[in-house]
Amino acid sequence: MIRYVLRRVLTMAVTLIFISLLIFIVIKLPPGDYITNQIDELRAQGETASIAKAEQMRVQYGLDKPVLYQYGAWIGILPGHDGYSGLLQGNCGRSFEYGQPVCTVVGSAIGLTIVVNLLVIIFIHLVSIPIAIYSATHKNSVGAHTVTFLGYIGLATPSFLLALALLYYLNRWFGISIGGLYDPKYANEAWSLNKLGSLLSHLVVPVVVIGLASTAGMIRRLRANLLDELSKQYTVTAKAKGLPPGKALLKYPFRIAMNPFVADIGNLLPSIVSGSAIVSIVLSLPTIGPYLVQALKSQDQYLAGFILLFVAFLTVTGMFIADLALAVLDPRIRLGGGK
Amino acid sequence: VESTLLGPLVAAGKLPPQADRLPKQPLVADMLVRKRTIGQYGGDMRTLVAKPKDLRYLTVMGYTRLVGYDETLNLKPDILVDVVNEGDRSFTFVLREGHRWSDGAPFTTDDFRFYWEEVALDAELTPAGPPAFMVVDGEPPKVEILDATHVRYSWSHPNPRFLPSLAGPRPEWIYTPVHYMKQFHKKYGDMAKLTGMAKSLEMNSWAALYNQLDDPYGASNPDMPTLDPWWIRTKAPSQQFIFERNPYFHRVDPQGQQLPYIDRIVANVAATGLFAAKANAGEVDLLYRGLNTGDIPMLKGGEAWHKYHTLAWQIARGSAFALYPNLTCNDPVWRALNRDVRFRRALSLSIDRHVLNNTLYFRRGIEGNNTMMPESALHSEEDRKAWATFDPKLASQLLDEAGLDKREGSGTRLLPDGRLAELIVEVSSEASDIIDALEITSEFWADVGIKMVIKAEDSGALNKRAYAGQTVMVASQGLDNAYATAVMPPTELAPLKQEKMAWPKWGQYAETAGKAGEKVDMPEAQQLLDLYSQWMNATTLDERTNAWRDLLRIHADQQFVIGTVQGALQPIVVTKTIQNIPKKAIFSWEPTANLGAYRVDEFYYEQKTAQADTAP
Amino acid sequence: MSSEPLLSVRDLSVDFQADAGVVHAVRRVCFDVFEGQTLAVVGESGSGKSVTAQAIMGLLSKKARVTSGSCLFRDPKTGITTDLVKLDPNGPQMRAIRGGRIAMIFQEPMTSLSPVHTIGDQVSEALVVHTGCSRREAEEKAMLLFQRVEFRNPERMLRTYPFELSGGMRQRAMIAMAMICHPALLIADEPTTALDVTTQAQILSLIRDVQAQKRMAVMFITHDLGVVANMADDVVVMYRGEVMELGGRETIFEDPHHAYLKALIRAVPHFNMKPGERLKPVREIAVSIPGSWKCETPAPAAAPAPVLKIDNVSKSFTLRSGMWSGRVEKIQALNNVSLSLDRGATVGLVGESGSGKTTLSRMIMRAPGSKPDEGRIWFDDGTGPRDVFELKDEELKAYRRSVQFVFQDPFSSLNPRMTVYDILSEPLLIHDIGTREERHERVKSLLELVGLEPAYMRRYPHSFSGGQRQRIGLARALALEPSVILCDEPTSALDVSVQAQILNLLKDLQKALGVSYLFVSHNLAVIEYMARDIAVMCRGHIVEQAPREVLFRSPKHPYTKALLHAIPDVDLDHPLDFTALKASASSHPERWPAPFTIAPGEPPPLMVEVEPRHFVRISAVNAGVPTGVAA
Amino acid sequence: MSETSTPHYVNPAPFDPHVAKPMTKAEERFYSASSFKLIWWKFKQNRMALAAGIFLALTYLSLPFVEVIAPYSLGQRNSDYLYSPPQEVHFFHDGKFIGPFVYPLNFSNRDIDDPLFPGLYETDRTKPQPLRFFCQGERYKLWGLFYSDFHLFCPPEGGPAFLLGTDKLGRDMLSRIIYGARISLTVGLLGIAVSFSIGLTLGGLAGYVGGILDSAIMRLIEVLRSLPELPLWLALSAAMPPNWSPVIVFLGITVILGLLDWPGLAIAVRSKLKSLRNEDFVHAAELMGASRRRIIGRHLLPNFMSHLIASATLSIPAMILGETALSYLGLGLRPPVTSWGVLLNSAQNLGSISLYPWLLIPMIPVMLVVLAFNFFGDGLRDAADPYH
Ligand SMILES: Nc1ncnc2c1ncn2[C@@H]1O[C@H](COP(=O)(O)OP(=O)(O)OP(=O)(O)O)[C@@H](O)[C@H]1O
Ligand SMILES: Nc1ncnc2c1ncn2[C@@H]1O[C@H](COP(=O)(O)OP(=O)(O)OP(=O)(O)O)[C@@H](O)[C@H]1O
Ligand SMILES: [Mg+2]
Ligand SMILES: [Mg+2]
Repeated sequence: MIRYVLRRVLTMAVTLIFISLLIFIVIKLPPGDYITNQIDELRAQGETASIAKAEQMRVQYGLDKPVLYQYGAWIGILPGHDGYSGLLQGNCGRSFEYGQPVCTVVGSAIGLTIVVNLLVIIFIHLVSIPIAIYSATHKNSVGAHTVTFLGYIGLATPSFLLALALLYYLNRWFGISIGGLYDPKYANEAWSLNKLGSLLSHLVVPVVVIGLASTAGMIRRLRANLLDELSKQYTVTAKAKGLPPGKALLKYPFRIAMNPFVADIGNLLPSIVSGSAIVSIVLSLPTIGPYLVQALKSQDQYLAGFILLFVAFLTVTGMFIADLALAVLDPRIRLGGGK
Repeated sequence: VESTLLGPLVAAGKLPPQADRLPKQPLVADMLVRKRTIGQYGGDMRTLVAKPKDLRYLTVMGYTRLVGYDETLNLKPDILVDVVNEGDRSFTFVLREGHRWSDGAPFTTDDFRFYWEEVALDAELTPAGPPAFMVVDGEPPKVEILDATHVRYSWSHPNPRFLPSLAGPRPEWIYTPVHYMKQFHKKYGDMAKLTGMAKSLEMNSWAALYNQLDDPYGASNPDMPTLDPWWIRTKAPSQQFIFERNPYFHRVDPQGQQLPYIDRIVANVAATGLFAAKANAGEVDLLYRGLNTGDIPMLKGGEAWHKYHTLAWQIARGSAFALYPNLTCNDPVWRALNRDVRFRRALSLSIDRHVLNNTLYFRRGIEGNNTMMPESALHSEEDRKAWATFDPKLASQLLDEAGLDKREGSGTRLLPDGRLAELIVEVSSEASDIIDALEITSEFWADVGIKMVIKAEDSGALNKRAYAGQTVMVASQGLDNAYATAVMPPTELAPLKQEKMAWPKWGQYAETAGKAGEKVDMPEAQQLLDLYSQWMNATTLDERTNAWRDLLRIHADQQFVIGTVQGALQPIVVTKTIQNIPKKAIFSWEPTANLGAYRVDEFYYEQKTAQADTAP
Repeated sequence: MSSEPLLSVRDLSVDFQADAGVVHAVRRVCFDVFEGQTLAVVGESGSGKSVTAQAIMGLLSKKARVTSGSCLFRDPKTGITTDLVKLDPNGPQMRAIRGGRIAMIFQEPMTSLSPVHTIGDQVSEALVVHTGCSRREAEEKAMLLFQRVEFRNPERMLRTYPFELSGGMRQRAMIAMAMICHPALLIADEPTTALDVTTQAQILSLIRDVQAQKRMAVMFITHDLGVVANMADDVVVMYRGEVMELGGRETIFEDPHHAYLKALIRAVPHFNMKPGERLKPVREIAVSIPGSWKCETPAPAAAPAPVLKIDNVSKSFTLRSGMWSGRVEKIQALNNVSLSLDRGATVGLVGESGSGKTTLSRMIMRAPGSKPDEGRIWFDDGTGPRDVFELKDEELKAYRRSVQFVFQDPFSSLNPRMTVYDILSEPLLIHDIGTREERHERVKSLLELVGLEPAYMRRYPHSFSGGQRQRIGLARALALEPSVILCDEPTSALDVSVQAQILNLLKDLQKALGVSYLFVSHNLAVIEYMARDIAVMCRGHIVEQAPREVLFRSPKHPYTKALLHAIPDVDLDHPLDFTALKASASSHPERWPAPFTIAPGEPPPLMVEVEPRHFVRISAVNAGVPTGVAA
Repeated sequence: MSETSTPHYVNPAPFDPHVAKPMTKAEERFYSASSFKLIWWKFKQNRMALAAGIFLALTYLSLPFVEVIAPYSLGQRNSDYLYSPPQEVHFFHDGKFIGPFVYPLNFSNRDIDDPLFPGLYETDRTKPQPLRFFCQGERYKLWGLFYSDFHLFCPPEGGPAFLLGTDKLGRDMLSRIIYGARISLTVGLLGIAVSFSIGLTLGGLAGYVGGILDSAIMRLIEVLRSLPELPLWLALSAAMPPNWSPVIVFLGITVILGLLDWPGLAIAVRSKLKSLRNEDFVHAAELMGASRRRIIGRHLLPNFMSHLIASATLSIPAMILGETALSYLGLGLRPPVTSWGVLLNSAQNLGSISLYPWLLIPMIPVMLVVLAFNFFGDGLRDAADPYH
């Protein structure tokens, strides 16, 4: 077991290195670089004056070097403009757009991202598990059809539209300000009960909008798996022992029906960061998603690279955790493929 | 009277009283002449920015320049008390005595000297040399510091671009707060400290650090003093940026009260997509960015719930929707066609501008070419109408003459080389109104046998393709400045800029002084260049006016840019309590610097409490 | 004895709403179960025994409906009588009774246990629910019970998962689960089918002990009339959903009236059958083997080489002891096993539950995860022996076609999503045999062969009785007319009559087609009837091997002897001596008397030929003294 | 102990072990039916699923004929009726039944003082205008082959019929929705097909075969999962040749979406198969010599069918609406190509929420199709569920 874990950790490291290369190449795929984009933009606005300054930066940051060399410098295996100072040396690089170290830029965003998305994940599970259980045990009842229908509204409405409508009506009815994480009047204030309340009321829309998109999916799939397990003989055994229905359901069929979802932890972790990017942009949430999209569009390569690598790290870890969790949950799956 | 914000500071002795803060000779705003009312101090003006970078639009709005345009486009001294112009060859600037930077340090000619000698001429800080508007035929100005309040710039040839450039929406800063910036300059600062600082910010040279900190336009450095009415107090990253009034601002109202009236500008960061929604919800006090003509009904609708007005100003644009045949495109067949004036005229004649106007611009636009607005002194009705009527018969005939006389089964014409006349029109995917207009136009063109393929793409990609000569035609907006006067350089009308989609390669050639791009090889275009230099070398206003008129006439006749409807409207959402904002005006980037020329520092809140949330 | 019954079933009828119409599974059944007594339910496979039990427990599937009757249960603790049929099957009243007052041992232990929970968890759970005792206490109790159901390492058992256990072990886990709450009524649905006779005897005695101590009533569903004779007070005989005959044990055995019952008793295989004597099922199926059935002519039966030769194979399993610990436990499932199977012959394999019989058969089948640690298995289809584990592609496919396996647990070996037709035609499809119509015909005749109605073709496995499923599994193995069939308890779930029918069928096939069988069974009478040679296994060893007559006449090994002693006899005059059985230490190799002792750490024991073709395993230490083996 | 008072009961009915009850006609039919038929019979019993199936079949069958069904053509504008609200269909005028008709809309004067506020439309209740059916309307070219002007129904003589209102260019929403169905309902299925075939195959192999193949596939999935989709899309949008028709571009993108989408499914399949592959019935199939393909396809996946059906029905809306998200990144379909996603996309502003709610109507067909697929999927699941 421990050897298995060690081996997995090692392969994880190799995969990550491979992924980092891939990420860098993909970022550099579009023609040009941050500076050319910058110059284009300046030009489009007639700000010819700053163009020369921008050109100067290109050389300073080694953007004139070959892609692989830039990659090497980013990772820290080749000397960059100030010697070996790459990711391996604990240096995340600098964001061109913000003119600050990447860590400073995304630091606060990561925390918020995690808060928002954890809430989303909790929301999804809180809503969908009871509904899934209800609609599996009350198959074809009016109630089950109704909740299905509600779930699908979330699925069939483009998230932006849903967000906009929610924002509009929440503002009209409850006076909650539009977008953002809290009312602008709290922006520069210290944390207080009011600010917290404002935060919570502003989280409703993003959590609902991001969450609803996945809730229906979770409900349907969980329900389907549950229905399968409910007809298994061991469920009858549990009943025969006199377990209360709730416990019998949760302990046996539900646990097995959760398997595919546990396997999906690998997906859950990275979606914490990237899943909500578009909704975050739309709702102007200061989470990491908008930074990513912006960085990609302007080819702010180290910022984009760092965020993407972070997502990749979460993916790989998530899949690892999923593997372990699955093995814990389902002893039929033996680790290490030991045959 | 002290303002609400500064009063306590003065009382506490932290700030000298108003009288001591003003220059000896402050700029007295002619508010009464302009029928404005005397205001009262106070209030936060809430507005929105999409990202920290957009704070520069607030600098634009503050519109404090050495010289600046007023509402009627007269160029007048602003920071300067006077400019002595000798034949556009020599400009003597007179500073206001006792004028101070926002941190209280005196503003003197030393600030000009420092910029010129230590920044513009420093190869590390400005590798490309002094800015283009200061260079005439390769000749930099002679800069003489006459005394603490007098500085002179002179050239051997006239430089008519000099003052208009200084009055531009994005001004050219030819002065720098030397007392603050000096410490970051290698000549004056501690080099070791500078490199250390640069390193900690992951920059690799003092020059990069200097350039980053010297950002009066982007308002990214709260430590750097300014002369603007408000100065930034928040450092990025943040979700809210606050500008506070400059205690040393040089303008006063007719009663002698120091401007601005409004204490603070609060700019919240929000996604562009939510701007309209937030305006509709009454969450802003002043907003125009991110609002389009199409939003007007919705914004009007919101007035019922929230206390704001939706003003609709005319946009000073040559045409709300214009088509740019690329005269320098790579495809030889299309290039030949695009250069055929019959083809361009035919395309123009086949557009039913009336339908566009009805459908897209509330029937309030002015149909015709991409030319000056009627409000402009340079406007001519002929230029507007030339080749801009709806005459599909004539268009068809012209196309036949241009060699597109063969047609395929469905009626689409064939190019001379046998290809289908499939005209790919590229457009930025953000410009949804232009895409709508294109859709309608494609029907008109289909009627005369030209099949339009609309390709919407990211504007960055679009620019790249255009510069590389890959676009055949681009749809975009018309002239940026259709509210020009003859003193303004007619740069847009001549092939001088690569971002003008009619001639990217010619523009490149001009911008790089022949290192890239292509030389102008079309007589009609050469004529434009000639007229431009005529303007540059003109000595009288009449000569300039003539050059302008000729340029406009040639444009109308040649249809280099196919204009359609002028007079799109810029919605401006403004809280009901804000006073002194004109109900009707012309909105433009250049020359009015958006709202800048309308002097936002004179806006005020009717009551002090009025800026509180306006929800019912 | 109280005159009032503990459970009184009256006029009970159960219908199934199947896709093609109504199935009347139970019709107007009446019987009583008394406190401290045992009611045995016997009857034909598919006669509604399990359904009756489910009806009592309120565990009928959604498709089933109780159309009439009542099940009055009088709780001896409270004295309250309730009609179980009328209770809400999920209500608290029913839940309190279920598991606590009435417990049930399900017929199919494999599928009845959750695959992802440990045995300890599943067994102790009922106690926690019904008595509210702590987890720890419950596990303690469970461990005591594990000991009594003959688990060797009860502590380990708490932490094992069902898939790590042999069929018999799972069944014992089920028994422990049912008994842990000391119910007033125990419904045991064929609780000992997967157990060897010695273990079976232990379980029976356990049940009797509890019965005596706690006055537990038992409803004992079984096919083994020997068990009935030893356990029952009363007997119900069922046939096609109806009660045929009901009475006290003596009445039933000594004075059977009903024709079915008489035929049933006649069909019991017994030890003094003459060579060539056939069993007499209630319904004889004329096994007509149509000419079209055979695609190839059978290999010449006279070929001298054995079809299968198992050469000193050993196999151990690694058990994980917790997620993280590096410590592993090894279980030696097979230990130097050698065996050979001649063409057209039958070798019987008997032995202790968990002794490695299934492991051996799976290994011969080259099932996944069954590669021997040591030793080889040779297969000879007439062209010379080949190592089974080295077969590739075409050869492997041919091997798969000629060697078939009948799984011990029929239910789990049938894909729940396939109809019987799909299941039976699948081997034909895989090996690309026949057209659609031909396959249809073949499936029909297969069903008839094993005594099932062709009308069952479109039903799914879950809608069959245990015995019916077992026959489906057998039919599937026959579909390809293999030359070797490994039968892992192929008739354990069948009543004696159907069993006789099936055994006769297998014999007929052997005669006609020269099929060879490796026949695993706990029923020694069946082994005796079928096999020419018999191997006895215990703890992964073959301890004795001899021709049938020899083995039964003069067993040498103490384990064999114990085994023969523990066979329950139909004859009421020869009851099992439970106390003697309990005292014997038959399955502890260390405690076997002298030459047989196998103590850990000693060199591997040897197989010695004590008389021609009669081998006994003795300790290597005593290798020199085979003569010391007493008869 | 065995002294019981149990009475001896013997069933008096005559006993003949050989009688088998004869099969009824219905049973006979049932037992000789194929599995497919069985599923169909079971499916038929579920009314909801049947209705959903019929609805879907009709919808898909109508796709080749959208030109005939839609009263207007795709791009037809009416600049006198910008943002016209839906017109109601009436049957009774002045209490008299006169068949389906609409009342004409009149553009009530725009407020002269404030020409910017949207005009109001007034319904003229005096002049009923009957709709025309099986009529001649605008000409169109069917399947690029022949011209026709036959329509299922047309607007009345002398007036428009905008049953679902018009958009900002005065185009009939109903017609646009009908045309949009063509792309929305077809292109997405392609993506699902791609992602399912890859996901099932690779997930199946990883779960069933295990070992090196499993780790290889899992690493591939890790890489794919970590591969940022966003920048990939951005890069793609730059790489797409400009003269590709938007439909082809979108087709390409859906295929790519499918190519990127399979890992989720593959992981679920893999984990389930990993636990299923040790079931006895799988071993049984192996021991019969079944091929990997057969085992995965016939034994393992069907036992995972519920999850798969649920996933498939869920992917449909994702594919239909996928473009709305993509268009944020400059990908996805764009006008003049019309799909439901495009329609909804252009309705994504406050104006349509607060002033022109009928622009949101395309959500209804999306919902309908999604629900139909859902009920259809449920029906399939139940029909294939032996326990049901
Ligand atoms: N879900 C079901 N649908 C239809 N028929 C069923 C279903 N379950 C059981 N049956 C039928 O009911 C009858 C009685 O089954 P039951 O399981 O009680 O038999 P049994 O007496 O226990 O047989 P065995 O000894 O083989 O276990 C059988 O014929 C069986 O096919
Ligand atoms: N997959 C496995 N993992 C661990 N142990 C196993 C596994 N399969 C079998 N065993 C162990 O191997 C031993 C032999 O099991 P096997 O199934 O061969 O017994 P058996 O002789 O068939 O018994 P029964 O008559 O009870 O079916 C048992 O102790 C069992 O616990
Ligand atoms: Mg049974
Ligand atoms: Mg076994």
